[in-house]
Amino acid sequence: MKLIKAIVRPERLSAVLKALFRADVHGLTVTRVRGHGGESELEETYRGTTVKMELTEKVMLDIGVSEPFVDATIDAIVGAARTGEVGDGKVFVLPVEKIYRIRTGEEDRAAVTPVTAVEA
Amino acid sequence: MKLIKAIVRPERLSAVLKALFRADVHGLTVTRVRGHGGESELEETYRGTTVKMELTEKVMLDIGVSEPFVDATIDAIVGAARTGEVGDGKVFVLPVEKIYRIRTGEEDRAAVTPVTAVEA
Amino acid sequence: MKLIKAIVRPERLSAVLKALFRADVHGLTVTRVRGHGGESELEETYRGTTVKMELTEKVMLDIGVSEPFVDATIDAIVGAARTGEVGDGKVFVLPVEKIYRIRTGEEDRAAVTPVTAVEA
Amino acid sequence: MQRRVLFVLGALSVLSVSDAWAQDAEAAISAADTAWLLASTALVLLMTPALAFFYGGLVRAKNALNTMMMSFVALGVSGVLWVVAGYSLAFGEGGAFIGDFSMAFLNGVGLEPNGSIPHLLFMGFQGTFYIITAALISGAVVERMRFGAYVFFIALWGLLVYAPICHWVWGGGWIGDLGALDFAGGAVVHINAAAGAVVAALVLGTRRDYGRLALLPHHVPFVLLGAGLLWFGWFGFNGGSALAADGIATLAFINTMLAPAATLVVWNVIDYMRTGKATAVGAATAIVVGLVAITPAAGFVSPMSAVGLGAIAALPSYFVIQWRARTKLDDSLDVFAAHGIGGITGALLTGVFADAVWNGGSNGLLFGNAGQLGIQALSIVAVFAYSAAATFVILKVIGLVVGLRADKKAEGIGLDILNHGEEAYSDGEGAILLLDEEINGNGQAKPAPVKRVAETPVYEPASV
Amino acid sequence: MQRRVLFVLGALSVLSVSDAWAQDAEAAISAADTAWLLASTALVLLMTPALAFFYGGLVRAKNALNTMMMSFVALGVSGVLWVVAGYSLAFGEGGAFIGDFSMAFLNGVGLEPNGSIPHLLFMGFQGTFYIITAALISGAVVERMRFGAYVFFIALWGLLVYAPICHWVWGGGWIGDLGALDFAGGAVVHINAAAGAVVAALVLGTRRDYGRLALLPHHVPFVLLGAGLLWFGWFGFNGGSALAADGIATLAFINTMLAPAATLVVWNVIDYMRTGKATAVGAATAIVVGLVAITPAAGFVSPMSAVGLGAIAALPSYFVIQWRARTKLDDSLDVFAAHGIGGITGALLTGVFADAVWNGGSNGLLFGNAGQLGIQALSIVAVFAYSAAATFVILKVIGLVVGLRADKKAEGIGLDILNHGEEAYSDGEGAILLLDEEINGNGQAKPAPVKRVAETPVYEPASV
Amino acid sequence: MQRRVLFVLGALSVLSVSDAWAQDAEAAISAADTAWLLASTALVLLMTPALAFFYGGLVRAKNALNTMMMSFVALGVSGVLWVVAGYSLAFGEGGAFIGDFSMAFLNGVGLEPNGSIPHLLFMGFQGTFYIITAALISGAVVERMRFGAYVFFIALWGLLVYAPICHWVWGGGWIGDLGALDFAGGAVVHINAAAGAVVAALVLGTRRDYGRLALLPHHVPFVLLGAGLLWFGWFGFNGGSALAADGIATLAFINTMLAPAATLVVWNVIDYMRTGKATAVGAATAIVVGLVAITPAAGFVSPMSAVGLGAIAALPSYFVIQWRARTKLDDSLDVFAAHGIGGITGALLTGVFADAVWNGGSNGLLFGNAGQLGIQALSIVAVFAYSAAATFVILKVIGLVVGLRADKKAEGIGLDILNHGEEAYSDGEGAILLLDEEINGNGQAKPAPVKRVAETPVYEPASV
Ligand SMILES: Nc1ncnc2c1ncn2[C@@H]1O[C@H](COP(=O)(O)OP(=O)(O)O)[C@@H](O)[C@H]1O
Ligand SMILES: Nc1ncnc2c1ncn2[C@@H]1O[C@H](COP(=O)(O)OP(=O)(O)O)[C@@H](O)[C@H]1O
Ligand SMILES: Nc1ncnc2c1ncn2[C@@H]1O[C@H](COP(=O)(O)OP(=O)(O)O)[C@@H](O)[C@H]1O
Repeated sequence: MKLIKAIVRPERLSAVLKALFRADVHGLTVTRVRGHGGESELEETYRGTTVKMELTEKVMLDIGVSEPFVDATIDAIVGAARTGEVGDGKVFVLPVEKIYRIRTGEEDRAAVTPVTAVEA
Repeated sequence: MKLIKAIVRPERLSAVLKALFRADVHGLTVTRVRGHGGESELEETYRGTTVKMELTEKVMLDIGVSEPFVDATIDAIVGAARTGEVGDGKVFVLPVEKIYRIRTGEEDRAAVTPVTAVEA
Repeated sequence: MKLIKAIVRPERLSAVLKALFRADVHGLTVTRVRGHGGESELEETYRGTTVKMELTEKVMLDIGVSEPFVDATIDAIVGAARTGEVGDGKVFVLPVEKIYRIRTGEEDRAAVTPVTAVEA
Repeated sequence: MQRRVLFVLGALSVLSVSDAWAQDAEAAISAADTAWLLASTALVLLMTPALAFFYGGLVRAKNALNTMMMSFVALGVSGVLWVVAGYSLAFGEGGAFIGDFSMAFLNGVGLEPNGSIPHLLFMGFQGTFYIITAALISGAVVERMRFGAYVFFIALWGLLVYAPICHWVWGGGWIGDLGALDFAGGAVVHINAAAGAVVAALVLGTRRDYGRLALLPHHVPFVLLGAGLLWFGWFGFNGGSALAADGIATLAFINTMLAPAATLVVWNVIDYMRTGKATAVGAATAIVVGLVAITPAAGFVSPMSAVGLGAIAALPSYFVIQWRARTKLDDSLDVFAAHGIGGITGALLTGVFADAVWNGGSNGLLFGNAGQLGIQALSIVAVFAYSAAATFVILKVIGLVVGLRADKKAEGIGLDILNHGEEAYSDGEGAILLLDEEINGNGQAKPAPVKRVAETPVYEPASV
Repeated sequence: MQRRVLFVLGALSVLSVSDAWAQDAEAAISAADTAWLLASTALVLLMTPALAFFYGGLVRAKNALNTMMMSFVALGVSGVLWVVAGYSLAFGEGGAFIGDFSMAFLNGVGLEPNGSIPHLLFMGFQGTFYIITAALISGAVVERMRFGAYVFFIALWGLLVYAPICHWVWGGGWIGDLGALDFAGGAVVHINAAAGAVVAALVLGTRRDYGRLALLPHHVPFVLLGAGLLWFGWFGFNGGSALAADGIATLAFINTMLAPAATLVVWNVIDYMRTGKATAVGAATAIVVGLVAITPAAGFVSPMSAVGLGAIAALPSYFVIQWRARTKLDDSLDVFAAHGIGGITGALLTGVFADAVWNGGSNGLLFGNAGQLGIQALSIVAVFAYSAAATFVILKVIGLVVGLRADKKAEGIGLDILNHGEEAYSDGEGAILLLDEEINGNGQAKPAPVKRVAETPVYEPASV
Repeated sequence: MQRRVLFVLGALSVLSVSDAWAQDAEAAISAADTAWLLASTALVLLMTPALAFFYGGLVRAKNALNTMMMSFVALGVSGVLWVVAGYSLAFGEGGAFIGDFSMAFLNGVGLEPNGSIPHLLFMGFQGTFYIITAALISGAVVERMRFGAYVFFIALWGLLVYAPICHWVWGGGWIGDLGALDFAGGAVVHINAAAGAVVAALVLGTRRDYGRLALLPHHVPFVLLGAGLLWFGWFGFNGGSALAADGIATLAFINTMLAPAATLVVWNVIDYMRTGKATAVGAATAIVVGLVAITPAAGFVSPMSAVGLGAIAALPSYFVIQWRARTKLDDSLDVFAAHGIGGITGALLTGVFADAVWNGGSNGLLFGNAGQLGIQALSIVAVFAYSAAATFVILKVIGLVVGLRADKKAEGIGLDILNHGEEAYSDGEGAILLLDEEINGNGQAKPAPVKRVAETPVYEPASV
């Protein structure tokens, strides 16, 4: 099992989500973050105070996947998130020792296979 | 050392915290996130625009623990976070190579043993 | 490759950023989080309701680095974030299997070497 | 109506203020009084949006819009029903207990003088009271009542509870005839709404998380904004109730400035003594309590009495709020403590502090007229009893027809999304634009889920 | 101006309201009318900040300040230009199509009576209309127009579009002479602004994300706050347009209270029937639509007609909003649907419901004067056509000189940071305080990046 | 008081506006003037909540409630103290330097005429000035002053600084006798508060993070909301200071509309020229500066002079703000630059632009009365000097008794939690509901920690 951590531009998020769903990756968690990299920094002024903004808005995805899905997931993200401009973000692949589904206690692969809410 | 990453429902957070404290797990970090899984999606309408909300509010816990505490921690989380409804969340167990306590530079197990603020 | 996850006080963030840049660590991602540890807990009262705040504001940094940079990064963080008061935070070092730069598809070390936006 | 107008005119003559008008037969309408009543009506109307923020800031973010809409919808529903029948039922000739339909659909309500202002303006001014009184009750049922049921509720409540009680006190009904003093609505508006609130909270039951989770105000600055705008609007509420720009209006206005100031001070002091903190939510609450308490007394008591009244009024409401939170009565935003206890305190103290030297007519206990206190007490009991009983019946009926409570899921996810299809604060993340064909108005995008239900098995092995 | 004033005075005499003043030669100025107009002017001025919140809440957070500034800057630019020349061009003698420069720089505008109020006050009251009309257009160009270009636009638009049209209708121009009824600006303000909005949206083109991403309101409570304050201010807008504290003012005021109430009810009902939800953004929109629709009719129709007019007005605007979102017309905040359709509906219905029994002068279709409807229609077409054409020319000229659109980067990052150098909501994280020498006003701290461009290679091997 | 009233009445007679009243002995009280003053008093009272948002939006979120409460608490404390003794000390007969206690507890303050309005109303109107002046100072001490100390401070400051200075200028004191022109409080309110602010900032010292971290406004829309509501309220502040609904009121009102418009334009232009951006915080600041600057001049200068005055006033304040931020003077919200520099500019320009043709009495430099400028300068110096000195003494005394500064921890965590026990924006996460027995009012839930201190060792080996 792996945990894929991807940092992308907020405006690319819906494209990334669509791509992931197309790749049958339906389970994921999203966090608003701010990042620093090669992006040009902006200045802001409030009355007499001028500041340099070191961080730009990004979105981080945490996706737990089983081996067979790793590449598909990465491809989906990279394909949908890329704009070619500096600031597109990164993808990290981390090893995971165990995954549990809280609702059922199922483990690992079974744990990350979404089951659609019945009442939907 | 392990890093336990758990995604739970916001409304279960206080129950989870209580359970963790009972299990003598006092050190943890919480992040507001939004997740997608099997939950049913909701529609929203703003004037002429209708959207489908792919993400639901969740809370993510990052907990660094030493081996002897891994199971107790997972049990506490799963026990307190479960509702049985789709959307309860996941628990990920990641390997950690090192942990430092910034205040003292202590490492690993010592680093994650909370010491209560004296003036409290 | 490693992922360094550090939790620090919000008021120390700019010091930490400056220290990291000085150490030539220019790529990083920041998340607002709330943590629980040994800090003394505060009470709040809203009309008839009194609550105990178990969480205090923190900031989490995720930094992907190549081995040669691990120690420099940790030293920069610990040095800049330490106040000596309970609540300074932690640093976690996690193994990373792969890192991709979304913009170029570059991998690992190359992926985390920031390239400054041309138009800046 | 007559009673109210006559009463105030009575006061005027004594004060020989703006007698110019009274004497002048032709110019029965005073442009000056009209100017002040126009301003006052605008001020009172603003109180309902103000209430939306006062209440909206006190709930959790997931119910912020629902709570605000409970006030805003009253501007529509109650506003329309007032001209349809409410006004006529409240101020129509009728009898001792209720008016009639003689002025339904504003029949016969024109620009002719009513006192020294156009009748139409009097109708509009009273209408703003009708609107906010219904909205006040919402504080007791937030975060759990179905919005549709709420709309039906305020519609019926206004016609069946507010209108008759308004008639009793101001429309020529029996309480007015008894000589009860209620300058701007301590009983008609606040005690009345509070009785409805308590019953509504009991009938609906507590929020599922009540007493288990910490339910904190999501936006305290909005609570302060609401309190500030309510105070501002209340100058029209009380000052305008003189129905003229005269001495009584001045007295009512200044008392409306001084009483909440005193309440605010006392409240913060108690706060500080109990917890070592002076809370902002407490300050906002104190302002409202002081305003409620001075409402029945505004045009009847001296300014220094208003200071005293405001100071005294802080205590009962403060401690009832502390106590209420420990009970099973989920009057979520403490409508009873603020408007009920505050209104009762004010109505009783009106019977104590009323001073003929200032109001030109009525004395209270302190000025030798002990009887007034009894009359005040009677009016309180009558209003509370009728309002509570009628509210109970109305809610039970609605409960049978459409159901009062939002379901578990709606309460969990929040009423904003499930009853209004919106989020108060949104960054658009994870929101996928739907094309027309994909839309189905039931609040859930079935296609996707259904599809996935079908396919999940297939993908299962591979599926992540 | 004359026309407007005369018209209203005509009404007064019939109503025999505050005739005291009319009869009294010496006291040509009425302190009471002055008091009401002072209050009204303050109320209308408040509408522009209110609009800033109504609009600001509807955009994404990254453009919130830019959107609000589009309203606030009008308070400055349009406010100053009004006294420089706008007022004179609108209300100066002039001819049938435009005034003159006789009152430029307030030449000859003093405290002498104008009707029953000081001329200076009349000027100020009209100025608040000039300010908000320009600001209304911003709703069509938010999130993509360069702020500098916008400022030039409203400056020119006010002088070249608002002033003449105001002259046509109220300044003694041809539309007024035709006997068109526009009590407080259905054509002058709303249809006029809407025509400008449609053209502006077309000339600027859609936002880059329009139709691809979900562009959601970032702060719905602000939308409600704006709607509430707009309603409050509108009482001065319509009520003050009687230019006196009289029966017409009362009529206009009460109609301004009733019409939006009816619109709100109907709107929520349609909402509910279509989607099962009663949206808050919808409620706020309904309030504005109702206010727009009653604006031309306020002092001309009976209160019950106002209720009907408000109810009817909900439908066209509601469905135009639904339709517009599916087109390529990125009138981002639906200025056309709310102010254009709402204003047209109101202007036409004024020709239907106008009732001499109430307004003392003019009848509409329902009261036997079918011709009025034609006059109303003509005034709508004329105003819309001229405004649309002139707006087009102005924008093209500005486009040539300074460029209208923000560049791709600014639209992506947001106009708040790039055009205003600020963020609406900031926690200061990642913000490094700059010392003077480090500052370079171009919005980008070059030093650092440049430095790193140079050094990156060097560090490459080691670099993380 | 006399002076102020007489002065204004003097102006009236010349303008022959509403002489009707003056001539009419019986009707000494004008219902029209009363109507306007009632409205004005409500408007000025609203300015204090407005200030709470203007200031509250400029600080960091963790101190938002504390900052807002600094304004709200003044509504209580200063409101009560005004009737207790403030009014009497300011407007009581007394001598050249201070009033007396003859009207303490409103002794003898009733509905009798004071000029053309009830004395009680005059008292209330003046009270709203007393309240906001104290609150203005808070901008210099936010984010670090103990709330308790602040409350004591404004209580003493009002009685010992505001009251005497108000007496000097308006209460029959020596500055008024000199013939200094201060229409609505350029010196009494703004220069006075600014002097107190500078001293308070110096005595308290800088915030610990000042000059090291970027301390950014957490909520700019609130700053705009505050500015918008302040402008709205200021119409009552200046317009109401005519104490009548007459020509002077009209002049003061329109000038209050035009001056800030000009300031806003100039400010944005400078902003744009320096940084290429037109900031929203700058726009809000400009509005306040323009309002401050026109305050002393409102009823004395022509409308076009007001435009010029507003335009000129932008420059000194703008550059003082730039400079101040680079000094060690942590006047956190620039009270000195906005109210001090703005007020001084306005007070001096009043001595330049004052025009007897408009105000019916006094000329300034431009109209041949050079001496006026000297008188204005003298009044500025006197007010600033006394206010600064007295503020220093008061703060030192309070510092000895209760301590002025919040401790390091409170400043770090924020005053909202530590002084008010609340957070402005809360999602309730991590908040555990406490049962009564667990509560201890000292802001820290000892039990848990204590317990853990004891047990930690025990768990140490196992403990994660
Ligand atoms: N070493 C890193 N560790 C963690 N996050 C990073 C790292 N480098 C970049 N990021 C994240 O990726 C975002 C874009 O990276 P950047 O280097 O600016 O663009 P690019 O990848 O196109 O060169 C940054 O804003 C930051 O959030
Ligand atoms: N593969 C995954 N990786 C990361 N987070 C996930 C994953 N699957 C689910 N989640 C998180 O868990 C939440 C609940 O998961 P879901 O599958 O909907 O419910 P359940 O676990 O009860 O079947 C999601 O909202 C998401 O935040
Ligand atoms: N075991 C842990 N896992 C994850 N985060 C932790 C852990 N322990 C502490 N933290 C984070 O570090 C912060 C400070 O830790 P704490 O123990 O209070 O201070 P110190 O490290 O100085 O003893 C906490 O608020 C929390 O965010």
